[in-house]
Amino acid sequence: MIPLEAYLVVGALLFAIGTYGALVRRNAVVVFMCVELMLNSVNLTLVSFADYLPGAMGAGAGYAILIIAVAAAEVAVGLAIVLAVFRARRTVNVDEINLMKR
Amino acid sequence: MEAPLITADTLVALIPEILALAFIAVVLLTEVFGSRSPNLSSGLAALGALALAGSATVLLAAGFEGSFFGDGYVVDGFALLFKILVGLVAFFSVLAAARWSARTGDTGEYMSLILAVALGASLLVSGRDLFVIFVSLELATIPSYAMVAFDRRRRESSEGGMKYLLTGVVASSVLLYGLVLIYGVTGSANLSEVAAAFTADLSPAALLGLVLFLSGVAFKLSVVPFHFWTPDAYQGAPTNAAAFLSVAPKMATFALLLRVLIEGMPETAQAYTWLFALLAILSMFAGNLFALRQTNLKRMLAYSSVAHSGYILAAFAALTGPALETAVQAVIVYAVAYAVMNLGAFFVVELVGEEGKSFNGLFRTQPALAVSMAVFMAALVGIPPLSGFWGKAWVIFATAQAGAWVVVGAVIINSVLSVPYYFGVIRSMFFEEPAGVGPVKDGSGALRFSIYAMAVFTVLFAFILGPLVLLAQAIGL
Amino acid sequence: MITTVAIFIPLLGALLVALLPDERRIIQPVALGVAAVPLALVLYIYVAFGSNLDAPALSQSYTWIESLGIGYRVGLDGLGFGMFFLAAFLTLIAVIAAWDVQRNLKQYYAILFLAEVGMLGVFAAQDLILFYVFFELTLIPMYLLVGMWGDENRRPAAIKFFIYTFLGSTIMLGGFLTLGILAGTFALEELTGGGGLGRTAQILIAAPIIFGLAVKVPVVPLHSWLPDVYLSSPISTNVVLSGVLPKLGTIGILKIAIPLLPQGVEPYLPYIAAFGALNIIYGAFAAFMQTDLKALVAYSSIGTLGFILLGAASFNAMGLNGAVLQQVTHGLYSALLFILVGIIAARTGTRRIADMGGLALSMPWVGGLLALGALAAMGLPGLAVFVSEVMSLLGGFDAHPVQGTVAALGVILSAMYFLYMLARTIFGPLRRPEWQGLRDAGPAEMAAIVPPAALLLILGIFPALLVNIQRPAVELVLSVIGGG
Amino acid sequence: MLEVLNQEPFRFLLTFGALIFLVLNLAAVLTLAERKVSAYIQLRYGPNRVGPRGLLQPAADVIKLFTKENIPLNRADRWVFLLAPAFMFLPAVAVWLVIPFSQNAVVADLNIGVLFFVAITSIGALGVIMAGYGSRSSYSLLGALRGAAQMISYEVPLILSLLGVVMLTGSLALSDVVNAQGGGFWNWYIWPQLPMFLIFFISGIAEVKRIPFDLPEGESEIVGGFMIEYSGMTWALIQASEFAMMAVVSAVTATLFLGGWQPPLPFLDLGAFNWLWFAIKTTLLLFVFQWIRWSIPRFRMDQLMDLGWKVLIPLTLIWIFVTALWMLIF
Amino acid sequence: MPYTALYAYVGLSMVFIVGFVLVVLMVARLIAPSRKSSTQKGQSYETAEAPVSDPWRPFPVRYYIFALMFLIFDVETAFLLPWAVVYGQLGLYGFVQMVIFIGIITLGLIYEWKKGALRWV
Repeated sequence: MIPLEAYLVVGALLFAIGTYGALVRRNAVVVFMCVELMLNSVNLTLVSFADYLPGAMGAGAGYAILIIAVAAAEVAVGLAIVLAVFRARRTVNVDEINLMKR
Repeated sequence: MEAPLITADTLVALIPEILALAFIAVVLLTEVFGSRSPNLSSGLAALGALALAGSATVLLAAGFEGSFFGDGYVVDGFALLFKILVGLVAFFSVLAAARWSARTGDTGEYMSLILAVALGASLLVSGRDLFVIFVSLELATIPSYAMVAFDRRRRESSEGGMKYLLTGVVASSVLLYGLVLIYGVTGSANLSEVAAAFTADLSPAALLGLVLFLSGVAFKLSVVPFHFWTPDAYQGAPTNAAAFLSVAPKMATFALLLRVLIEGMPETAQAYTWLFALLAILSMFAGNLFALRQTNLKRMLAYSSVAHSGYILAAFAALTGPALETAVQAVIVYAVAYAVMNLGAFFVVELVGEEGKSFNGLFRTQPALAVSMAVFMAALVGIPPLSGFWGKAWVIFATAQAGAWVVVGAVIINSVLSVPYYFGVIRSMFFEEPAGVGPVKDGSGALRFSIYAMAVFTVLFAFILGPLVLLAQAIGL
Repeated sequence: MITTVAIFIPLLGALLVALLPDERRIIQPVALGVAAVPLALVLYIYVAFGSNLDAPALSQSYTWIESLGIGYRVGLDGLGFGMFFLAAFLTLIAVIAAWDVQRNLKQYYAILFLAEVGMLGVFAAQDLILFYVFFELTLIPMYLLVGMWGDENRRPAAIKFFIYTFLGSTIMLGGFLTLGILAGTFALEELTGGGGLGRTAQILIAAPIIFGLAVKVPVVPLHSWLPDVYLSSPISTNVVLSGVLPKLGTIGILKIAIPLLPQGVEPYLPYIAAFGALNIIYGAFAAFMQTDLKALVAYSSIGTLGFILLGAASFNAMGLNGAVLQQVTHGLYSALLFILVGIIAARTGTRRIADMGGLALSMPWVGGLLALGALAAMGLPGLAVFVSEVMSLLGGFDAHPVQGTVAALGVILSAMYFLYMLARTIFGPLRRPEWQGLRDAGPAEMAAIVPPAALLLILGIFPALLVNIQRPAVELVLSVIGGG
Repeated sequence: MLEVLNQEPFRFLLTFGALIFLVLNLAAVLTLAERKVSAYIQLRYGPNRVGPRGLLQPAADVIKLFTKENIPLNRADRWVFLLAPAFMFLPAVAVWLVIPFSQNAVVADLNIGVLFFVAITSIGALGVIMAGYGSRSSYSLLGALRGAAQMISYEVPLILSLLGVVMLTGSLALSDVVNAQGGGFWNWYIWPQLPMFLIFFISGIAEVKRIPFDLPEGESEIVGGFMIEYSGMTWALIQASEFAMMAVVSAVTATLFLGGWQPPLPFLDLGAFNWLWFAIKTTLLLFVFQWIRWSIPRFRMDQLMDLGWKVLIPLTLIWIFVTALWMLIF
Repeated sequence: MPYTALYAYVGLSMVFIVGFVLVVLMVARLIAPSRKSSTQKGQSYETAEAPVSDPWRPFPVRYYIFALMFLIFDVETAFLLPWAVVYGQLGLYGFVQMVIFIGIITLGLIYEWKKGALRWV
């Protein structure tokens, strides 16, 4: 049996990679993908907790579906906004989007 | 098979939310089926917001209480109070947005977004389960991205929306990771069981969870150092969206934070009051100092909202022992006070324009509007007897009771620090010569009604205060 | 109940005025009527309850937030009554003296009445929070009055005024809240004597309160907002600004700092007295240096306020009585002088002392009353200021001999510059021939300048009219502080 | 000797090899069948030169394709381009893992078989997008976009139409689904779920991009679409996976709605040879695939989308409701 | 077999399938003829015309719209699948839940339909 810590470490690593990507990458769509990575690493952590914790039968998996749904909603709204920006500016590079910098 | 989770009581408990949901559907469907009359849509949305607030009031008056869905969703006085507030804020925002959204041609959509945020906020204040909290927080947040980016005619809008979105989703993930860690450490998502595991002495995992959770919440509250999205998002957003978003979700998030800290981790909260004090002080100073150099009113109000989040957060530094009750009162009082004055200020900006110079000589062209704006500005500074003063006074009461003198000092210094930029607006309105003819009057009836209503609430806040504090005492936590 | 009515009548007046058409001949009578009501009520109170200000008809107490001991508590006492009267009186004078307000008269009156609410409220408040609320309520109206109707220098002056006084009052609020929270109530009555706080706590709390009030007075190193504002304001704003506003600070010292924190204030007394003496000396010297008539009056006003501090710091019956009375008399003479300076400046088109001379020839009434006011200001016996100054000085000398001596020196200095000023302005030959035909004060102007002058005379001859009414309150304070 | 084969890892390798063999043969046979059936529908002979009646034609094809050059592209994204066939091939094989061929004859009887089918099938869409994007050619990209839009659109009714069966069975394991349909053809789910069966089958056709839903390839307009740039063995693999996917959809349809290996009447139970029933049903469905292909013209893109979103999805939603109500009452 | 082993089995199979494809491609590379590539030969096919622009361009919005709608409905099915499995045991409670859930989704579908999002322009 794989110990719980293994899952947690993988989850934490994925989360760290996702966070790093989300903070460093300049392309909005890539940032989104990094966020998805973060959310899925959370899901991994959650599901492994749910599997290993006593008395949490199945509940964790249910939460995971909720999180997937939330992630989908975020992406749905997010892509629409990114698209709107692209149509206006022909770019999705976060650095170039600076109409309001003072 | 255990007993079904839905009983008649559950349905009663959910009446405000069910009504809000029903109105969202009705607003959307009337737009696509019926006549595309913007007035009808906004009227229905206003009715929906009122229904939310009204049903919550009825429940509160009837003394309805209980916890549902396996103790994951709780309806108590505290939650109901915030539901009422959120509903009312939504109501006035809908009125204020009516004129603008009619011009976009998508009134129904915009209105349903407002209602959706209100729905999320109203679910949020009832959450006692980590994941209920997360889902309702997202329900309050995701439509707000769309609200910010709603104005297709201004490029700033979609840009602000995108910045808000990109930072917002990262923050949500961080918050979620925190929640999951808390869940993992405790073994349960229920706050009352979380409390058992969260003592003053935290394991590293629990501490990490707490820090991540607080970071996410701090982002939603635009507290330093997670405030950087605020100015761009607010400046880009349609003004009424900025007004609504700077109030309703924040209120609910503060309520959530109170509930999580008091019910879920009382001992930990006491041990970490210094953290809240630090964040509060940083937010106040950062908000006020950055606001000083803004010429765009929306941007200024955005930084001001950072500062005000700091003031409210200052009350969290008093979540200990004897000051706890006052601290809860302070959060409630400040939230309401901030709601009325900030909504009012944003509404005036909506009507007059966001550039500082459009306010020049407003007192000459539209005295009533100028006086209202002056009232809001003075209230934001904290001049008695306007609403902002009472908010600050309560925060000081709480922090002084807790002995956090540094925080008291910071609140006082910041009140003075904020004078120049708020009074800059008053100066342009009263002392400068009018630049043009002043804002267009037609079609602004509902908006003006909201402005004057907010002005009246701000001025007469002292009379709201007594009942509010009594209520806060009665419901406790 | 009468007190409450008197306080809030101007609020209704403000609304009423704001709704009227903006024409001087409609607005001014209405405003006069509005301003007369509180004054009439005060006079009625004086006649009916003069001997017993504790009468239940005058006070009102309504608990508001029970857990924190905040309430709406108003009532008149001897310490505040004189100023309560003066606030109502000077507002009426200010309404009359608004002839140089050229535009937006109705807004001017509305804002003035708003300020009056705050001023009346401060002198009647019997609750710390309420005191603070009224204290700050004057702030925005005064800011607007200066900023909208002042001269070309008004904008920086107004914001300077606001920031200074707001800083002071906010710091004071910190002290108030701390006091109230530690004592568990904000009612002045229950807090008297320290509200059960120890000496150290009192000392710590007294510091921010005294500092905040000192900005409002203003005490000399904190005074730099004052000349700018005074010089920029229109006449009738000056009346209120110099006659009533500084007393918001002094009443705080007399009514709040001393009785509520007797042990806390005590260590600061020598310094308060010293700053009082500093005010007197500095005011005199600075006035001496001025070439602008209005500035001279402004600095003299700073100087005369020093006597209040000196008297208050004496902690004895003589000094406290003097200080309480000095508030009223200072208000009367400074209001009188500012109006006269305004009239002279309007007639001659200048405020430079060097350009004037012999004005009494063409304007006997104006010149004569200017002389009366100046003589009153320097403390000529027979005029009201003499009584209060001498009492403050004697009391102060008793408690703090060094500071008292320095202050006495100031009296001589003030006599010098006032006489110098009179000699250059109203006496002597006419400096410019075209001033031959200057009109003397008209009926409206007479209505504004004669009543304060008359009061100066009356109170100079019968100081007991006010001293009698304030004595019981002063004795109460003395019993709290344990002084003789 | 045989017992060794029954132990890991031999057992695994054996099954795996058998599976690959099955799939490749299916694909090969289906290419021939395609041409023969079309020929008979159009009253022609079809391939009849290689071997008796052209039966060896697939072998000849394989040899030909193996010896054809895989033309490298200048601008293509090489790895995406090469991995795309693998991603298309993957679902065509992997789904067979969970399909019960006969009683207890299932390679890996996952408890979420239905979900596995759905999840693995959607990988195919990924392969299509990778192929289109990796080729860096206008036609490819257009085809891939169409393919993606079509496959995701029809994925929704595909899954929704499964729900009725899942509700009736109360399990996601395919073996449970088959077992629940035992005892005669009147117990098959095709009867209570007839609309769902049709929707599932139609969506299945769309999923495998067959005529009338072959817009991603659209030979007459975009000349092969996403696979325009493929040649030689890479092209052969894509073709093979498409034919194998057709078989997969037929097999799953047979399993879910036609009772899988269950005999139509109780007395026709063949015991260990029940897989014959399964094979017959699958073959019949495969024939229907061919039949439709040569009978119906291609849809236009907007018609395709309308059919999916405005007809199939509402219908499935309604039928789920009906099924739920039915189960509640009876 | 325990279910973890089953999944391991399936996972391993999937790796092998991809591996198989790659092996086949490698074998084909060994067998198939390979001539020196020329620029002409490596050009992408554009009905015998020389390609003028890079095909990696932004594509029409309608694809995004359908992708977004798919996302929503796909997640909806993620909720419906577990519900469907246990529906038999839930009774009326499950029915009401489903009606609410599907009702809301249907409203969304109707809204999209009426709003024109389902039109392939």
